[in-house]
Amino acid sequence: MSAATTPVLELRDVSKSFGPVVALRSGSLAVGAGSIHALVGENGAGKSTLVKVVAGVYRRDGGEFRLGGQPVDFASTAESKDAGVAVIYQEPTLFPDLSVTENIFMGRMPLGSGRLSGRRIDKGAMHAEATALFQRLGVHIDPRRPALGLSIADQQIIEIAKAISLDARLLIMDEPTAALSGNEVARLFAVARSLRDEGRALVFISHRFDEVFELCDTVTVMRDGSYISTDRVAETTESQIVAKMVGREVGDLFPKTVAEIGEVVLDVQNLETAGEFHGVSFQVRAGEIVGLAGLVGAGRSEIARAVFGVDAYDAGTVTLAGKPVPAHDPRGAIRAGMAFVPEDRRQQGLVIQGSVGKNIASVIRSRISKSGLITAGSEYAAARPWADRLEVKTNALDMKAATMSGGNQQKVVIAKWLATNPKLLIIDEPTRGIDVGTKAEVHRLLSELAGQGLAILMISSELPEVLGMADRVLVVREGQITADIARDDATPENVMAAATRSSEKAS
Amino acid sequence: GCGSDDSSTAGDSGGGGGGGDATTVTFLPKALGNPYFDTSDAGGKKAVDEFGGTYAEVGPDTIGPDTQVSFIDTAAQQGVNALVVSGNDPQALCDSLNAARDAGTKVVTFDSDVDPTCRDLFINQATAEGIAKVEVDMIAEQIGDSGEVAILSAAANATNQNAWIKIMEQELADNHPDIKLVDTVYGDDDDQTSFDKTAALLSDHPNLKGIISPTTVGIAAAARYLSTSDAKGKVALTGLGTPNQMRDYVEDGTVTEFALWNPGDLGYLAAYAAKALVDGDITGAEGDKFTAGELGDFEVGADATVLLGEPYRFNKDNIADFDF
Amino acid sequence: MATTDALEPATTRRGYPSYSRNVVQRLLLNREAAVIAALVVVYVYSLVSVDFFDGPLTTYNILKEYSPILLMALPMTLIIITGEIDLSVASTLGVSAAFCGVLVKEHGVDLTTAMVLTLVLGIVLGAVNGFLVAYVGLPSLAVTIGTLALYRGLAEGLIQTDRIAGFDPKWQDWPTERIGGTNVPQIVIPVAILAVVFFVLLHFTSFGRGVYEIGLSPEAAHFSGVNVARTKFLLFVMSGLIASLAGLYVMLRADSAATDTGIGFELKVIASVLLGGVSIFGGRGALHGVIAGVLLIAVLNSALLLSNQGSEVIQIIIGLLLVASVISSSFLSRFRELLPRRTASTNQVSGQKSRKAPQ
Amino acid sequence: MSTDLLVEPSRQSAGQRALTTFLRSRELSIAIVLVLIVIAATLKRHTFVFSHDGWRDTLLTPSILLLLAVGQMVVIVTRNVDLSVGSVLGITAYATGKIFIANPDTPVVLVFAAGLLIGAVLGAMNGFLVAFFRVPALVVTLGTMYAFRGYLTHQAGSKRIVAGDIPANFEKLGTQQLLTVPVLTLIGLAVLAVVGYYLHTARGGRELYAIGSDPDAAHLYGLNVGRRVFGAFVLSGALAGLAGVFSVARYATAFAGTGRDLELQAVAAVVIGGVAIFGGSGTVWGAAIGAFLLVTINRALPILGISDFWQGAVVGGLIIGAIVLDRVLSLRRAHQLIEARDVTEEEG
Ligand SMILES: Nc1ncnc2c1ncn2[C@@H]1O[C@H](COP(=O)(O)OP(=O)(O)OP(=O)(O)O)[C@@H](O)[C@H]1O
Ligand SMILES: Nc1ncnc2c1ncn2[C@@H]1O[C@H](COP(=O)(O)OP(=O)(O)OP(=O)(O)O)[C@@H](O)[C@H]1O
Ligand SMILES: [Mg+2]
Ligand SMILES: [Mg+2]
Repeated sequence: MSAATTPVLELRDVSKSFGPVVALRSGSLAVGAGSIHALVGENGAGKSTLVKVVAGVYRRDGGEFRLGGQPVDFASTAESKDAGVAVIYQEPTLFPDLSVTENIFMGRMPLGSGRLSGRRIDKGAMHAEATALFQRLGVHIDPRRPALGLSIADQQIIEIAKAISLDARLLIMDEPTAALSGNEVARLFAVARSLRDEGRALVFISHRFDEVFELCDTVTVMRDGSYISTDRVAETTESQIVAKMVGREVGDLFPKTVAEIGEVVLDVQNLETAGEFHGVSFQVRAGEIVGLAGLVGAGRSEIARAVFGVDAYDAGTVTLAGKPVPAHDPRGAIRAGMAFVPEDRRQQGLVIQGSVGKNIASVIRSRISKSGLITAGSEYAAARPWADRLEVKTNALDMKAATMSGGNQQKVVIAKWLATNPKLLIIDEPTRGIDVGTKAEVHRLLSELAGQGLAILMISSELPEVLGMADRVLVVREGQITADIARDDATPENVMAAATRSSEKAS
Repeated sequence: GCGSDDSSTAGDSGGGGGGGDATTVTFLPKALGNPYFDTSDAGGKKAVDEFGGTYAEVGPDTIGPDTQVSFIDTAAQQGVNALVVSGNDPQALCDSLNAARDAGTKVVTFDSDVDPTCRDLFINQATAEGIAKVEVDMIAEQIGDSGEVAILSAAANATNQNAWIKIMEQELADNHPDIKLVDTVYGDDDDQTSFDKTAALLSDHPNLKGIISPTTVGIAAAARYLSTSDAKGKVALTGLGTPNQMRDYVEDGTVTEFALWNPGDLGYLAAYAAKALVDGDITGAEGDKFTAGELGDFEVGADATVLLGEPYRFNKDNIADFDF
Repeated sequence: MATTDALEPATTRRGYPSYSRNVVQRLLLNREAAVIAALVVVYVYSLVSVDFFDGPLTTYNILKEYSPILLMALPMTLIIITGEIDLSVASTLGVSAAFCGVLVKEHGVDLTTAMVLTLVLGIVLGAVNGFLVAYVGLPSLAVTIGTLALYRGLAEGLIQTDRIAGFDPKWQDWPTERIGGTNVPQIVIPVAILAVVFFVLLHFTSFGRGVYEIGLSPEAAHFSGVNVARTKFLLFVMSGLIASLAGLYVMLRADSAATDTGIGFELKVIASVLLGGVSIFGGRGALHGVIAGVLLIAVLNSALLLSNQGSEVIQIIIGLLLVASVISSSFLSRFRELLPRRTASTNQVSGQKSRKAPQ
Repeated sequence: MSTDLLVEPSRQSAGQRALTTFLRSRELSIAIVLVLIVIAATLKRHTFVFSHDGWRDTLLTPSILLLLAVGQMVVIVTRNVDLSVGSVLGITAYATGKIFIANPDTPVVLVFAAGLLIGAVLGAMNGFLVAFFRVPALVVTLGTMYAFRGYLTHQAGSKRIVAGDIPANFEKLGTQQLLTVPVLTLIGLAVLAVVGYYLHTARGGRELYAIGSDPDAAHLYGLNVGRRVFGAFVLSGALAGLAGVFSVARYATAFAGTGRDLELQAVAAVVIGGVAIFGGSGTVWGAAIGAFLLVTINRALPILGISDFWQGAVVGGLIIGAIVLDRVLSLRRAHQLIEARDVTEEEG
């Protein structure tokens, strides 16, 4: 196509920082009409930030941003919409109280024609169009039900429907398939191809290379917030891309020192929570790293949360080092010797507006308080060695955690839990959204801890991480453990197969 | 609070200046925004100006047992010569009033008395018996001395109200056997509450013949409701009211007759009594005599009380002559 | 390296400083300091230029009148720091006075016993709020608007037309008698003790740390083992208890209990807490700031009354101070703000989950 | 699997759907309570409804709180709150009186317009502070509640608007009836209908719900949150202003204390009406019924033999009951919705 001469979207050396956190150093991207462009990079590489700059969610700090050749600068997402940019954000953002249809058309609901109904929303037309969209995506969702209570997958589909319905010239999809099952993915791809053939420009972000190679024609790699390379998919290989993403050979990224496996530390039997997971039984032994793999939304975090007791569960037992752990009682779990580094650092792992020192000391207060009294001094004193141990980068312990980079925040969370001297460490997405350097440190630390006989339950959506770190891989699908694979037998293929519905659909 | 009038003079030592030679008299009504007290305090100001004292009016914007306390305390701090109070609560103010008296301030109560042990003098607008009797007489005349009547009072814990009501009950029982007091409701001296309570009274007691409201806010609100209701003319309304608030309703026939003393005179007398106390002409002992400007001579009666006179009846024929 | 025991903290290699700012900055550059400064300025100004403010009665009256507000502000501070609110304190105060009065005057209970029973009532009323908010998970704003009406209604039902007065002088005089020759009423003794207790509780105990964490991020607090529900429950119980204590004081001070005792106090209390630098979104504030906030309002009130200003001027000033305080802090936080969206709303996102006051 | 007709356009007809949603609606539950109370009171004393005054008061007395509740609901649905409405009402009520004193034959229409305007301006102050400075509405409107009230007291002092100041034609308006329905009530219901229709069918209306449902998502959607919130406060103020004019027409008096404590009643009415205090859900119909219930229960209790000393307690209990009911219903609903999701997935 001639349009290919001037790219629809063109970014050069775009940067964006949040305080000290440099999310995007120099992001560059050029997408032509009639093409599907893959954007890949590790967690925290800056992909979503780049997307949000294009969408007008964030104002870029520097760099050039052209749309259809024209320099643009969006102050709000409304402006980007008007300019013909549609975005599927990584995290679904829906209005729980509003109907599915209203969620799709919010801000641009079709108005009735005619004098009287001129300012009136044409609900009929709206529902009809929503229905048509779901037809096209091949899913059952009642357009009239509220978004409240939808699964992550359904939420993701609604985001997709919303973006498609804009019929924009540029469609950006940030990990749209993360929570989708095989046939849902297939339909999404079908729609994407038809859009490409209509001459739209598409950007596709995913951590799954098979999808990238199946769908896209061009691939841009990012690392640590910077542009690395752009190649035609046909002319590159998975290993080349991975090498560029990681910036070194894959081998030395996961320094797993094999520790000798000891006694059973965690014993979970028939754990069940209606609607989340059921019949979950597994054990973790001293010195063992057990990986929980699966799709986003599979329920791994829910399982972890139930085991640690932040969520209640309906049935089952949790035993730690032979002693039963009280249900729905994090304090009890901590006393029993559990530590839990949750998935969402900003909301769950840290009091993000609290100081680094107080965060580190937050779980061991009872220990450091003298005759019931506690002072900032004693907290900082207790926190200091652990900050040292993990080499947290901060210029003082009273700095807000919010001012730190993702990686350092993760270190603070880990420090806070190591300070409790636990028997079992549950760690959910240990390296999500942190830079490569820190990532390696975290991995080294984990295997080191295992080496000293700590039992570790690691949840990760990153196959390489699971395969690299785990002595044993448990695969979770729709709230059930569908496979238990030893380190040596684990391959991307059999783990992915156990994790996705597609396999059983095929059979 | 002060009306916008004297807030202009605020900043200079206003009602303060206890040190100066001019007698400083501060009026403290139950609450601001009540035209009855507007008039009485105006009377007080008139008197204070006559004898060349310094007048101030302060007061809370809501009625409550201790909403007046901070104003009494302040007056004590300012060391005003005399404080003229209409008490919201006979007990709640005592500590503050006594503190003020210890600080050398003479305390005169008017309209609504406090515990005699914590004031120097009470200016009684009319004897409780006199007030109760005139109200009962009026309602009896208006309803032909038989039928159901109800009382619309102020706050449920307003001392003078409750005292009058007690005597009215007695008076009805003794001299008006055919009149039945069926209900007493409390409008808290708030227009809307009184208004809605009146509505409730009428719907609760279908054959109600008359309403007595011994409070100026209450009677005005009740009149307002009656004037727009079917009961207009059928249900008699009387009590204590000010001519300006009631004029419309007397003229349109909602109300035939109501009573009140002249609140202006009451404030006027209170101011002169305060002056007399400050100058040491009287101590509050029974039999003490003093002259209250144009009102003439008065004598202190039992338990340090001075009586203004008998309540005055207002009706179509004379209401035009009054403006307060 | 790998041999060092990871479960043992390393011996300090790079000693982290505890504080990024020096002592002076830390002590002076915050809301609390600003409020205290304002208090001092207003006080000094009044001393020199308001007639009679330097008189002996000023201190006495201020303390006598504002003790109840000060009392109720103590637990209210903690409650607002957790992101909740208690609008029912004044009604609790009212019903406590009524309850005690009725016990003494109509059931002949002796005053001491009656007061103990009243404090128990306060605990119960607080527990009702606490249960509905902490365990049923209802928004405290709505719940305590309900109990605001309910408790006041109970007071009216209890007392009706009675006017309860004439309590045993030995109790009745105690709170307002002066300590020695000073101008300080004795009620200040319990108030001061409680102030210290709450100050320690909030600033020097694990419980207090939990209070702040709940305000900043209920989820994170829950994830690190803070018992969010129990903490909130206890706070509302304290609020009820203290409010009924304040009720007893008001009753004794006035030597009377009436249906409208303490009406409207709740907003005064909340206003002074917010003036004291506590964020309505929770997570921020300190008790000394709040105490200064209460005293600031008290001193302003006294000074304005002494210069014969009406209560309306005080209202206007309180109102403007409130608005100014939030606007200033919103400016500050907008400059300091690191996140693209203001924390305020990110706190709010989870709607029902985060039971914060509407922004 | 087949591509065609994956989404059944819903098994029910529009009519059925409307009916079921109506029958399930939270509003119906309190509407029933309201009706029961009226019936009970009427059985005890037929004049409660079946008399000229009774019928008129049943409709007329709630009209003022109705206006406040409607405005308050629009603010609350955006996850804000307006505590200044009582003071705004007081100011416009007193201003109305002043206007008549200045010129007794001011056309009534003008007076209503003035009330609306003054209210809108005061509301705009709140809206500006909340929307522009992004400061918590609870604090701002608490502040303006004091400030406005203080300003009024300063203006009015102890002066009072009395019946004599109000021209007869305007006084009559307070009780005038059209086919037995009081005019003020008709105006109130008209406002209710317009606002309800807007919230339900206009883009702006749905955006107000969206903002209350998730402010951050609203920003991500590019909705103009500030403008909408500002608008909500202006409306709330304007309606409070209108209510001020109403109150003079009905009570023929106004002073510094007029409208005190109404703000909490308005919020209470909205909460009783099933509007979530954190926005996003609820209807203005519910708020209106809540207002009627709150007022009517006060009129009915004495007739039902409950001494009016206990009315406050009953009202308080009512509010608590309403919130608890909401929690129960919403939990049930959330459960049903998750079920519904699973069902559709089985079909897949
Ligand atoms: N609002 C924010 N405030 C502070 N730091 C942020 C914010 N958003 C992102 N970051 C940081 O910026 C970096 C890049 O984040 P981003 O989400 O763009 O990575 P990503 O490539 O999308 O990762 P993923 O593949 O996990 O989605 C991360 O270190 C993240 O912690
Ligand atoms: N119905 C839902 N509505 C909103 N958020 C949800 C819902 N279900 C799950 N989530 C959130 O989405 C994320 C992924 O879901 P979940 O944790 O259940 O699966 P997972 O296997 O742990 O996936 P991951 O760990 O990769 O997030 C989690 O943060 C979870 O809290
Ligand atoms: Mg991303
Ligand atoms: Mg997870």
